[in-house]
Amino acid sequence: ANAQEKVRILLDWFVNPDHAALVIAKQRGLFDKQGLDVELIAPADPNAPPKLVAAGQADYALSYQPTLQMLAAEGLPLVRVGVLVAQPLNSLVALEDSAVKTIADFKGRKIGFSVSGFEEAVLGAMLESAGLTLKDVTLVNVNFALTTALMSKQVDGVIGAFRNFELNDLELNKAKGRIWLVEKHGVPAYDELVILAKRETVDPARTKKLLAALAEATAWLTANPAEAWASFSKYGKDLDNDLNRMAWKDTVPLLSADPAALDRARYSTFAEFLVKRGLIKQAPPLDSYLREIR
Amino acid sequence: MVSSPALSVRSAHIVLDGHVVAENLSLEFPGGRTTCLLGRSGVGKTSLLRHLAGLLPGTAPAGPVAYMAQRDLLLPWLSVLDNVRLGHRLRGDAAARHAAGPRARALLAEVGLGHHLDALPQTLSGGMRQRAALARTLCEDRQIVLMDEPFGHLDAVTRFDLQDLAARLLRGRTVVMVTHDPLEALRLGHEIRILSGTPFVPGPVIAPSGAVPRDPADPELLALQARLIGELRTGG
Amino acid sequence: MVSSPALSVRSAHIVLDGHVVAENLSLEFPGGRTTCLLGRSGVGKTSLLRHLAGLLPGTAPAGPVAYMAQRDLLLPWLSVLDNVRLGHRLRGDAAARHAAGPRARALLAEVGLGHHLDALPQTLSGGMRQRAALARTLCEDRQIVLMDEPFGHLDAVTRFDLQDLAARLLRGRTVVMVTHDPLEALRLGHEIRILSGTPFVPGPVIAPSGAVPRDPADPELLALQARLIGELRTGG
Amino acid sequence: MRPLVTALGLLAGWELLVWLARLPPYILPPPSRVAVVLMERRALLLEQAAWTGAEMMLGLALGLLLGAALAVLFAASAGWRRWALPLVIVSQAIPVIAVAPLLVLWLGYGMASKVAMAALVIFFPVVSSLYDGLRRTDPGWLELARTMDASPRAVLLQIRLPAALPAFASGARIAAAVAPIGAVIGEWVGASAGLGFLMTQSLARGQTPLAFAALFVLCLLGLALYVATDRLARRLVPWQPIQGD
Amino acid sequence: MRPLVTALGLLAGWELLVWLARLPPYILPPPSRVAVVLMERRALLLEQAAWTGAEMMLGLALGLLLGAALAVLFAASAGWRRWALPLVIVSQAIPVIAVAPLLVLWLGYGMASKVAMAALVIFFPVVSSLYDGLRRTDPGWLELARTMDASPRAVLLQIRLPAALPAFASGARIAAAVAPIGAVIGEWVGASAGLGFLMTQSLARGQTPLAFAALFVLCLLGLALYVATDRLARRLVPWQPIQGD
Ligand SMILES: Nc1ncnc2c1ncn2[C@@H]1O[C@H](COP(=O)(O)OP(=O)(O)OP(=O)(O)O)[C@@H](O)[C@H]1O
Ligand SMILES: Nc1ncnc2c1ncn2[C@@H]1O[C@H](COP(=O)(O)OP(=O)(O)OP(=O)(O)O)[C@@H](O)[C@H]1O
Ligand SMILES: [Mg+2]
Ligand SMILES: [Mg+2]
Repeated sequence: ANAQEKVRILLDWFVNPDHAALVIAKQRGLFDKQGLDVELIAPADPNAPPKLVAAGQADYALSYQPTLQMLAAEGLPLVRVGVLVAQPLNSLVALEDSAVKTIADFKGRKIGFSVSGFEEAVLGAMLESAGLTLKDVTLVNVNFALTTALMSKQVDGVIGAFRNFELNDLELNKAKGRIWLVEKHGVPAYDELVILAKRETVDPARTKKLLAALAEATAWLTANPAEAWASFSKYGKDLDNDLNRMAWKDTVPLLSADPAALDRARYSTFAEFLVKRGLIKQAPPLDSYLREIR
Repeated sequence: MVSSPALSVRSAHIVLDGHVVAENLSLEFPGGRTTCLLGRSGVGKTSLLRHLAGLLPGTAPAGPVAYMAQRDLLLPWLSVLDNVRLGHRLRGDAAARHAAGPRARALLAEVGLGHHLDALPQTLSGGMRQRAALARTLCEDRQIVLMDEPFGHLDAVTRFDLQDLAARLLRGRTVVMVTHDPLEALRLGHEIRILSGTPFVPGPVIAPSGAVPRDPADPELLALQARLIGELRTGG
Repeated sequence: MVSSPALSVRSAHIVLDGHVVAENLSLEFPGGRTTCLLGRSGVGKTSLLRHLAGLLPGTAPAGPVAYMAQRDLLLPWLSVLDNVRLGHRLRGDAAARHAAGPRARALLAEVGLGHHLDALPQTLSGGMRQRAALARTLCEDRQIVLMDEPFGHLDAVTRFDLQDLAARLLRGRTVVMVTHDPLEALRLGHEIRILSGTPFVPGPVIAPSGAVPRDPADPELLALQARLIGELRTGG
Repeated sequence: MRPLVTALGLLAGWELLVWLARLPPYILPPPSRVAVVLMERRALLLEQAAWTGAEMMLGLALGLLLGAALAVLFAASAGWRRWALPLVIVSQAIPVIAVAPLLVLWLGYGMASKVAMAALVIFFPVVSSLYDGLRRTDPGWLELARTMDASPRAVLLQIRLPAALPAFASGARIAAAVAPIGAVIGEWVGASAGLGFLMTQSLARGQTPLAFAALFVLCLLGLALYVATDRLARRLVPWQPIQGD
Repeated sequence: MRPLVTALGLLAGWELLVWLARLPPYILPPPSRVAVVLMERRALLLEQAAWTGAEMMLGLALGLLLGAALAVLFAASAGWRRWALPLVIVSQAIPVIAVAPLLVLWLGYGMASKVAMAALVIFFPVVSSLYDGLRRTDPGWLELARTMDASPRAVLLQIRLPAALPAFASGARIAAAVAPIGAVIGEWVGASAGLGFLMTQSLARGQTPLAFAALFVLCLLGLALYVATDRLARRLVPWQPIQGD
């Protein structure tokens, strides 16, 4: 191959099935085919990647739509150029055998979260959909130990659980979860996993190639989930485990078939939601942080 | 009064980090009397004293001893008075500690530190520190008293006075005292032993006549002093 | 040879933590000669020496001095030889340090430590440590030498020999030596000063006749010794 | 006066660094910007600082106490030392996220678990330094005590411990300096308040200046605690000459 | 032999704790279960351990060096002390998440940023202890050096520094004990390998036994580093008598 263009992508979190398209594209040489030499870097802190991209320390970062909109409101020079999961994964989860049967049952109880910056907004909306407010519950930061906190009954529910992961995690630990999807309970739908780049230096040509490779990878892995899993599970250390295997099944259908797609309405609606919930003062113009590259 | 025990060393080996200080050493220190040890620097006087005090590995003291080391070993965080009462503090008997107060004060007054009861040791001169250590040793009130150059940092007059004090307070006790001053040995010692050689051997018992403390101007003592110095020189 | 400077103290105040040791003190130490300081324990001898050495706040030494303190101050991580060469090591002149080697060895041999060059100080007896400190002081080869009880931990014979050594090596230098032994002062001192009182005042100059080191058996010295002890007693 | 000059100098250095390295504010905001946030959000910051400050002080107090007790225990008993010393060393290698669930299980989400976590970070320098100090007593003193028929307990408490106070002071200084991070780490365990929590949250929301304002307050707290500890530590060892300032 | 007995005893204690407190394995797995994972995943664990071990050793080496240099600098110059000491103290209050982007900005994603972070945690006990030690030189020695016309530099290097080596050893021991957590914290800065990384990942994904297997290996590394440092530290101060063991 001739000179490959180096591309550095910061993941939002450790490699997991959410990153299937990236990993498969890399493994099947789809990036190479586009002339890209892609490096995937996993951080332990999901908040750092967007900043590092804004500071020019990587070409792309994976992040979440609410995060992007908050960062944009804070003036970070970021633009969304693509999407990997075009629907919320976030959910509110309780143990099935607990006293909590409906959201209203959370009144006076503890809900755990892992700091993402927007848990109050999401949870607040969900509680209000059931006639409660944030004041009716106690919020506890349990960090990444969502399932542990839930199973050890230290909290009655957790927000920020990914429907494709935490439920499986519970199941593996012989517990069953009751789940409330955020978009069904007062939270507008949003893109869970988006691809960000730096506004000033975003390279449309390269991004186009990247997105093309991702689209091709997604198409292939959706068509050949078993073969794709066999390949994916060999990508990194310790990927081949029960949780990832179960999550893989649940994740593949959620992956966005068209990574270049952009639903602007979704962003304006969600921006209004964030303003209403007091997380941002003012919605920044959509064009300042959204870019559709076809 | 309890009669003070004799001390005896039987076929002892004193070895420090491979350096043989004494080999197959046998030595008697009569009970209730003061024995002065003389010897060239480095011959092993301190080592012998530590052996008697049970401070060397594998040794145990013959009974409760008061040990005054070559260094004063005052604790810098305790006042002079508390340093003198240290033994009583350490043994932790509240009554004894309480009773030791007046005794310690009296001793400090006698060694000339009556006005420095509350001073910290760092504010004392070398000789004052030594006097405090002496008071501490005497305050222990033990039947066996081992002293390593107890008057080394004192001027001639203070030394003379404190020799008297020690002779008075230590009467009837078993005392082993290392000194570098032959005249001091002659003033205070019922018996005098000169250590010499490597490994050292103790010389014969020298026992000046008369009660201690003797008058240093006594011609017998002066004659003996010359003999001691001669033996030190040839033995060393 | 450089002539050694005289030392003079002019209207000095020596105050330690509020304790007035000397007030408005004026004192001369003749150049090239040895002055011995006597005085009761705690009178201020060490303080005066520290004043001369420029170690008290607000003082500076009259010139390069060699100072031998009451404690031996050997560095535990240096061998005896390196302790003796310490001054040269600290001044960091590689040539001087190199040259100091033979000198230090010779001095150590003279003080009887020729076989302990590589020993660490902790393995020495008290007297051996003092001899090492003496060798260190003499190795400095300074025109002004201040010594605080330099022979206090030595037996009579070693002391006598080292007095001779010091007298020989310090000839022609300005030496101020604190001692507790009147006879030692009489052997070594061109001049003798007795300090007494609080704050202390120096007594008149006592200058025995004859060259140092003097013979201690000299009747004049013995008579002077009695006088010194008498003055110490009344002054103290 | 002088600390103020130093502080201003350091702030100037920070501003300069931001300038020279052309750091964007979302990576390292300049102090001028942080100052604005400090003023605007002072109520919030004060409230969180009170929380974290309380954790720091409690953690430090607990850490000093626990550290001193353990060091004395180790010095007193070879048995304890053999079993517990490795445990104490290993305790330093354990990241919060591994023990957080355990702590929460035992101590709940209240302040107790945070203080416990902070104390876990803080106590080690104290144990280590003090235990080190307790092992280095002048042998002369120990021999003296032996001839005085002192019980091991009396020797430990009346000789070895006072002699080791400079070492304890040294450990206490380190402990005071790590107390802030101890408290912040503690806030990883189910906190909903405190400067550490505020920092995490504002970083997640891209409010870097607010995060650094919180960090600034945390540093002030840390410095104050350090200076106070240093003063007290010196007073603990009045007999020991200290060179320099 | 004896360390082995201690280790087995501690493991037994751990098993007992799990039993008595009826801890579920996702909170604290019993050692028996961790042992199985240790065996099964030994290749993975060894690989990660090599990574973290390297970070620890580099971090410790850098921390000791930096710490010693700073302490000497502080002892040498009041100016440096005034400006840099507050900075050094404040540096201990800074959580990783606040500086991670900065570190990556300056040092990239490689090992450098992780080692730098680890060194930041490790160097402080060394500076603090050694500086403390450098301030506590026997005044008698300093006076002796003064009469010998020693330059401040010579006094510092030939008297104060050797005299402060016990304090340095004390600091180095603390540093060695916190080296593992330093390395783990370093792995927060964009790592893709290492025991800390493995631990966070497995904890977040419910694989508690694997996380504890990694933690176990980390503790072993920590203990080994501590023991090695302790040995070396003792050899550094051969003239000082140490009581106990
Ligand atoms: N740091 C200090 N604070 C207060 N007083 C002090 C301090 N150091 C010394 N002194 C006092 O100063 C006086 C003189 O002390 P100095 O050491 O000069 O005596 P000296 O003549 O050398 O005695 P010695 O023969 O016992 O060594 C003593 O009374 C002592 O108590
Ligand atoms: N730790 C040690 N290691 C090796 N040798 C030692 C040790 N301690 C003492 N020695 C040696 O033992 C010998 C006797 O020492 P000791 O202290 O008993 O002498 P001393 O007669 O008291 O001398 P001084 O009159 O000088 O105090 C000395 O030659 C000394 O070098
Ligand atoms: Mg001796
Ligand atoms: Mg003196």
